[in-house]
Amino acid sequence: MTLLGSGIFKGMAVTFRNFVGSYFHRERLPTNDYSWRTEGSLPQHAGDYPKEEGEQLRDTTTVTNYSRNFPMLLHDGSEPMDTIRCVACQICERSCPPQCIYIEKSTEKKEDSSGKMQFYPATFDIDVSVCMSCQICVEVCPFDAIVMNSQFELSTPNRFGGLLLHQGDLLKSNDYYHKIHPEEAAARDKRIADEKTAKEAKKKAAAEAAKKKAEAKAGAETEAGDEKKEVAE
Amino acid sequence: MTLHHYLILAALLFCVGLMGAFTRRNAIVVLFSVEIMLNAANLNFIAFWRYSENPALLHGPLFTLFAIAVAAAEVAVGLALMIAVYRHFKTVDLESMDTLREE
Amino acid sequence: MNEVVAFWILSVIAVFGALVAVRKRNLIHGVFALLVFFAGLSGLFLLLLAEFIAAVQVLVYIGAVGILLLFAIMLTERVTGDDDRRVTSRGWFWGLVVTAAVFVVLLLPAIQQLPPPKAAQTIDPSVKELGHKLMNPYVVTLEVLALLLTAALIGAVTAAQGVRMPKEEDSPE
Amino acid sequence: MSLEPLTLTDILIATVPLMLIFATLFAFTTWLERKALARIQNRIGPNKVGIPCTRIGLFGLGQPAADGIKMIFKEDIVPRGADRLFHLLAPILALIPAMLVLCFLPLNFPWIKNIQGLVKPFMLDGAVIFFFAITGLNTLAVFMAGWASRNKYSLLGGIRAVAQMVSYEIPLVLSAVIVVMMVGSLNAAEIVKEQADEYWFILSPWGFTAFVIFFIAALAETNRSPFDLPEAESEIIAGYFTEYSGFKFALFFLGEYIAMFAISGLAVTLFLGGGDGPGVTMNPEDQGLATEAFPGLSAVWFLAKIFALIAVMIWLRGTLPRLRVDQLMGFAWKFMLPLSILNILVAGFAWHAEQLDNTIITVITWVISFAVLYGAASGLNQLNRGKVRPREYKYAE
Repeated sequence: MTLLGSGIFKGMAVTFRNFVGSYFHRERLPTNDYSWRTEGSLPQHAGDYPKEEGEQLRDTTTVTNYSRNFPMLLHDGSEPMDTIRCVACQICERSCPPQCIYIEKSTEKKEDSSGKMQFYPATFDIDVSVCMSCQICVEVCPFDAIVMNSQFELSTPNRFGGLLLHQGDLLKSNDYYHKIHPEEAAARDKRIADEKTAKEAKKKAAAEAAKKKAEAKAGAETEAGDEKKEVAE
Repeated sequence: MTLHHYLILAALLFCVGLMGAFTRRNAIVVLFSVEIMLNAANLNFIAFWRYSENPALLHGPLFTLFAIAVAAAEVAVGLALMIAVYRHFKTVDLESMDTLREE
Repeated sequence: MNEVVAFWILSVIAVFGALVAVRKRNLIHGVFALLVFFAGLSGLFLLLLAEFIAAVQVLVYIGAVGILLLFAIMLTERVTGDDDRRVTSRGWFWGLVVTAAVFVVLLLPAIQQLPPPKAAQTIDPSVKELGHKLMNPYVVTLEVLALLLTAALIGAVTAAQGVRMPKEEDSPE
Repeated sequence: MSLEPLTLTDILIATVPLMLIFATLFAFTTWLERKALARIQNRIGPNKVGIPCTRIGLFGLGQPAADGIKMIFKEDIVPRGADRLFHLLAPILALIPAMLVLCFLPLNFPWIKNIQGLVKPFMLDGAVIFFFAITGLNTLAVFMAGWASRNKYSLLGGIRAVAQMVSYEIPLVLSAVIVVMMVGSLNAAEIVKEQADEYWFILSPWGFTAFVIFFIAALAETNRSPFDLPEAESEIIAGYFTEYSGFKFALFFLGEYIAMFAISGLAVTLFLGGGDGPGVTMNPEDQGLATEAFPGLSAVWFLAKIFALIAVMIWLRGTLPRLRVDQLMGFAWKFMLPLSILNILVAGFAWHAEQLDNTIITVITWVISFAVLYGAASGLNQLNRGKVRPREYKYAE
């Protein structure tokens, strides 16, 4: 049995680490204090809010990798819709507490990045004016398709629908994810790769035991696994 | 200050309570009035004790303590009854609770 | 000098509070006026050097009874506390007459029969002495009081709980 | 004891510095709280307002003054349909009891040495009872504010506050009873003296249990996080002060922080030895006042201990999420109340064991009482467990 109240002390230790750390590691501070910086190094649009409809500030280079704001969708390649990880299973839509996610499933399947036939989201909208950044969608996603973005300057001149992010706004490459949250992305990719190799090993063992079409299948999947590892590195 | 000042004040407070109990229809206000009367009595106890021959016996404060405890119990039970009555009659108006009266 | 001023201020507060409490139409205002009355009385107890009783008065009457009354009003009347029906009872005239009579009867002995007022003695009532008294000669009273309070607690819960609805009538959530 | 020798000068000397000191500390604490919370959340916190008309930030120490000026000049809005009188009285009623109870803290400021007995209320025989009595008035102010605003959220906040404060007042008083039992007096100065002579009560098993219960109940009494349900902004906007703005809001704010000081001060008095510390000797002859290395040292110790408790409160606010209403009530009635009643029993046995004045018996008593209390706490914890499960994901896996 654990010590009574130890959970509270654990939490207090975490907050205390944050408290002390914020004095010694300036990169922990996600606050965007423009007054720290000289005139030239301000982000391009700082203090200059969007004038045209649909235009949004998209500078995320100044936040730290401890910052999380709203969800984004991951894809693996250069052509977003071909390599989208989301298969429109709608788990995130149903577990979202404020119900800010809207998904429409595609009618036909399409090849995903590993060459498997999958459904894909025909529409994927997140209303960030409703989203409360709880990360439950990230936790429930079995495909690692939705993660948190740190983009924060989302102001828009359009009150109606301006904060409704569509698929095009949400889709970000895995490389971008590595750029904004390096540690988390590396851990996630490692886990995906591990799971994949474990699955393969299991499948291989099963296939060898059955002695059925072992070579072709194993060959195809090892290739895919290698690709995955390259991305992780 | 003399004992008489306190006694007259207590009598006045008691009569205010009595007036409330006689002239209001709402059962909760009648309960207020009973509380006022009890407190006036407590004031008398303390005043008599203060001006008594032998205050070291502490009769006044002891009796007042017991009176306060009993009054607290009375309020609790009284209000619980009132809630039960309200649930039954949908009112706490004393004059509409007349089901025992002959028609 | 201090004592006289304090006495008059506190007695005006107490009488005013009591009058407002019994005559105010809005019940919640009435409760707060009642609390003003209790506070004034507590001040008078302090003036009579019964400091422990004054503290208990604040603790029990203002802290507990006041809250209880507020809750009872919110549970029985409307939340606003307004009483828009006729508030004065049918027998109000005879009530006032009886009240006046009682007042006169109470005052007559107070004025006539009591010995002439003495100078107030300086007394030192210690809470410790009160505790010893409660534990030694009055311990049976104290125990009976504890029993009474427990009985009142159980009685209040049973009375306020009302009749429990049968299981079938519970609406399925 | 009588009122007669009391003069206005005595009263002013006793009260005005107390109010000024605590109002200043209030301003400082708001700044401290905002800074500490910001740092806990990896932010910077207020850092701009310093000396006016210069760019000197002074770590944002000017922020409380700026906030105060803003509050005073803001429009005072009273909603239509609100009870105007009660709407005005509620913040005043919230502040007065909080200010009043400060007098019952045994703070040995040098300037109160020579004034009359009655303006040192902590020398009263029933000081601790008075403290609890007056603290209870805060509940009424909260209810009044909630009711007078004529707003559903305010009323909900008010009712939540009343239910919470009434429930947590019981463990609060019961845990203070232990100290009163051990000392045999309700006099705050005597409680401090006893601790200076023997040991601080927090260092004994029953005293520690009582202190933890007291501290948790104090958090609930002052509506501090994680028990800040009456003002839970994500559920009921701002609870009972939703409809307050400008100076009335500032009064509420001030009252809340002063209440925090007061209740921490009582915790310091009861469990942490009051103004006791290195360089201070509690002097029984001098009406429980202290002999100090330099004047005011014991008051400094006292305030330092208060600030330590306030710092823990802020730290907890940065750490713990808000409780649910049923968890809050369950915790008070099913965990704190049985534990504090058992604690009174244990403390009673321990007192009798200490009267024997035998070191071995004392040590055995301490060990046994520690085991009993810890076992009881764990047992109650186990009994109350099982209702709350970790979050389940309905559709995943």
